[in-house]
Amino acid sequence: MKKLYSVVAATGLALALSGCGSNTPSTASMEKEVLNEKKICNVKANGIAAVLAAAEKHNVTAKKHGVEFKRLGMTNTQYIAGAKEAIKTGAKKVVLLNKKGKPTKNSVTVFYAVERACKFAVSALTQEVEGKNTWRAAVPGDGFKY
Amino acid sequence: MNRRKFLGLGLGLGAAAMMLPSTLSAVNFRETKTSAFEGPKSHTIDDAMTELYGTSKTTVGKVKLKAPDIAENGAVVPIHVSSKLAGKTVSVFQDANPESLVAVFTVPANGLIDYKLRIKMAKTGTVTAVVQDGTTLFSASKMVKVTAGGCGG
Amino acid sequence: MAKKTRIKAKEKKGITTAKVMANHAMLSYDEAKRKKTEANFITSMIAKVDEEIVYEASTSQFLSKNPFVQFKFKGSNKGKMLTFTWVDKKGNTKTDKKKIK
Amino acid sequence: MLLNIVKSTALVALASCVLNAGEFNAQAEKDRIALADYTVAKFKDAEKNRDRFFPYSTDSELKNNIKKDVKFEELAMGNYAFSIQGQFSYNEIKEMPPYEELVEEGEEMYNSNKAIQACFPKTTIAGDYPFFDQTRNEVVSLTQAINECLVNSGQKKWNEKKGKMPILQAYFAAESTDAEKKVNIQIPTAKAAEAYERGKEYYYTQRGYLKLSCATCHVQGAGKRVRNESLSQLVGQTTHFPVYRLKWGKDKVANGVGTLERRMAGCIKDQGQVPPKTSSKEMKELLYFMAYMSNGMNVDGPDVRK
Repeated sequence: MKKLYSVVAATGLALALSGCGSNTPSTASMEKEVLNEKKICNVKANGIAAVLAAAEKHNVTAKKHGVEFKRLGMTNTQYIAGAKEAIKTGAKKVVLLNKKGKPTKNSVTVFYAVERACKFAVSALTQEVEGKNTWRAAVPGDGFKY
Repeated sequence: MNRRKFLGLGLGLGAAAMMLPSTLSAVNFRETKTSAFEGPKSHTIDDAMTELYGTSKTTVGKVKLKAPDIAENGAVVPIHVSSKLAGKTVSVFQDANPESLVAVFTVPANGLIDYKLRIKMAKTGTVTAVVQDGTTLFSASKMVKVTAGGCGG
Repeated sequence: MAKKTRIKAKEKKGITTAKVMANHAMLSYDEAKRKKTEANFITSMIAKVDEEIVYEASTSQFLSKNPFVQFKFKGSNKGKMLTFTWVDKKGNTKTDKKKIK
Repeated sequence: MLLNIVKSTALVALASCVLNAGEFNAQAEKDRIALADYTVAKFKDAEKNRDRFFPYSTDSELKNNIKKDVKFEELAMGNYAFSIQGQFSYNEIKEMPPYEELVEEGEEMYNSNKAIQACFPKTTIAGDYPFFDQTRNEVVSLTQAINECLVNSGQKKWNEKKGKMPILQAYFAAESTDAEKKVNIQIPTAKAAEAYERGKEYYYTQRGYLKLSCATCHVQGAGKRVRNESLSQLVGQTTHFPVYRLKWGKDKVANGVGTLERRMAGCIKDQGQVPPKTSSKEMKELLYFMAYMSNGMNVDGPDVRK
């Protein structure tokens, strides 16, 4: 694995050096801020309101970048909206929706929904950054060896 | 086997035999053997077979049944029954649906026992094909696995 | 109005192979209940060449939607007309023809 | 060691850079060949090469369900190329495929729509899309082209995933298949090569809460199983669209056929991400990359899948 990374790094470096712009992973756009999912999304430490706010903030970015998460037909936006609604009405549970946006029989606790929405939003972004460095490792004829 | 059923079988056979030369009218098993298709004794292969033929005793062999091990889709399971027997009727059963009889073919004078059809199976089950040759029933069975099919949207 | 039945019939070395796909929803009792309509499915299929029956089947609700069947028979040749008729539970019937190739 | 790697990759990079100047598809062609080689090697003999390619598959699976010596041309059949089980059902269904009447419907649609005829005088165009429009400097998909044509002639847009859109495309595909057309994707400019690269990155980047990339399943994972599904390979994945899926057509035959975009959206959803919009840049460039990977293969749409 280490070797793989060095190959990737070397390729990136080589391409950067060679000035062959078209297929260089743009190092400049690589994320500045490092998000820590465990810290940001810790509901016990930060409280529901703060975590929900973080979820919303990061999910907006994720949406803008086209990497918003979706699970079983329910987008993270819907998750956040559901959690907000539950907090407003004082409900203990967030009802899960199906792919048509209709409520299903399943529900999760508000605590869980908020934490998940936050984790989804944050890891969508961290994964995006990580992916920029690792994707070439899966390309046959490039980083992928078999 | 009780006497009434035995008579019923005799009648059914007689009727089929009589119908064959006359090519104008057909044997409708749904009318003559409604109970084998629907009704209290149509749920298991054995029961339905007994309703249809009077017995569920079959000799395994001489019948070729082709069906997938794993169905691509439970709504479309291709079945192929063939046999070199000079049988008069061919029937197809399965035990994955509420009732078990799928179809009964009457083999016409010039017909060959080489039938393909596509059936629905609600779950994993066994498909059985029976060829009636004289008073003997020959059969073949095959298990078909049905799973919810296909990834993605 | 039921749509046309698709028929392909080919003769080779004295044996005619016919492939037929009828256009029918084949609603079983369970499916009908779910859709809140009445069950209806083809109960009988007959194919003839020159008034001679070459295929005959009594069928149930468990044939696939738009059921496909294939059968083989002897004693026909190219150019003859294959007629295929189905009847469903409600008594609707549909007959279509195709020349044997 | 590291120095060696840097040196050699620098050389390769320089070489490909030089090529890039003249032939904009050089990198893509290199990728395509490497992918084809990989896929063919994988399905050469699954049982023998299990350590290399199928470490998690069971004995019986490798022995009874994965064909040996799958040819390159066969790869267009998707998972039916190697799955013995799947191939059986597939061949049966192909005897009277459910999409035939839809192709006829598509033909009528074409013949009765003057605007569409004017925009697409040639019907054998399935392998040429998506193409890179040099004046607009963007990838144009067939779906997009049809809808633009409709809008320009004052008609209403069609649904991009199902209904009329794939039915008309099915007619184009059938005509192309009959004419034995091959997939023919061009990369004419540097901008086109960039679009291709972006599509490639999208395909190979992990996404969604499952942290899967398209490649996890369809390059490295091709031939393996997810639950009961045999995963298809990237090579040949776009040749048979629009596709009739048994799953889609369960309730209504006309719903059974869908565009490539419809399929892709479903696939990205399965990765656990909100899929990009049907005619978005991301989607079109992704398709552009995928179609290029099938370059030179026969167009064989419409086809039937699970």
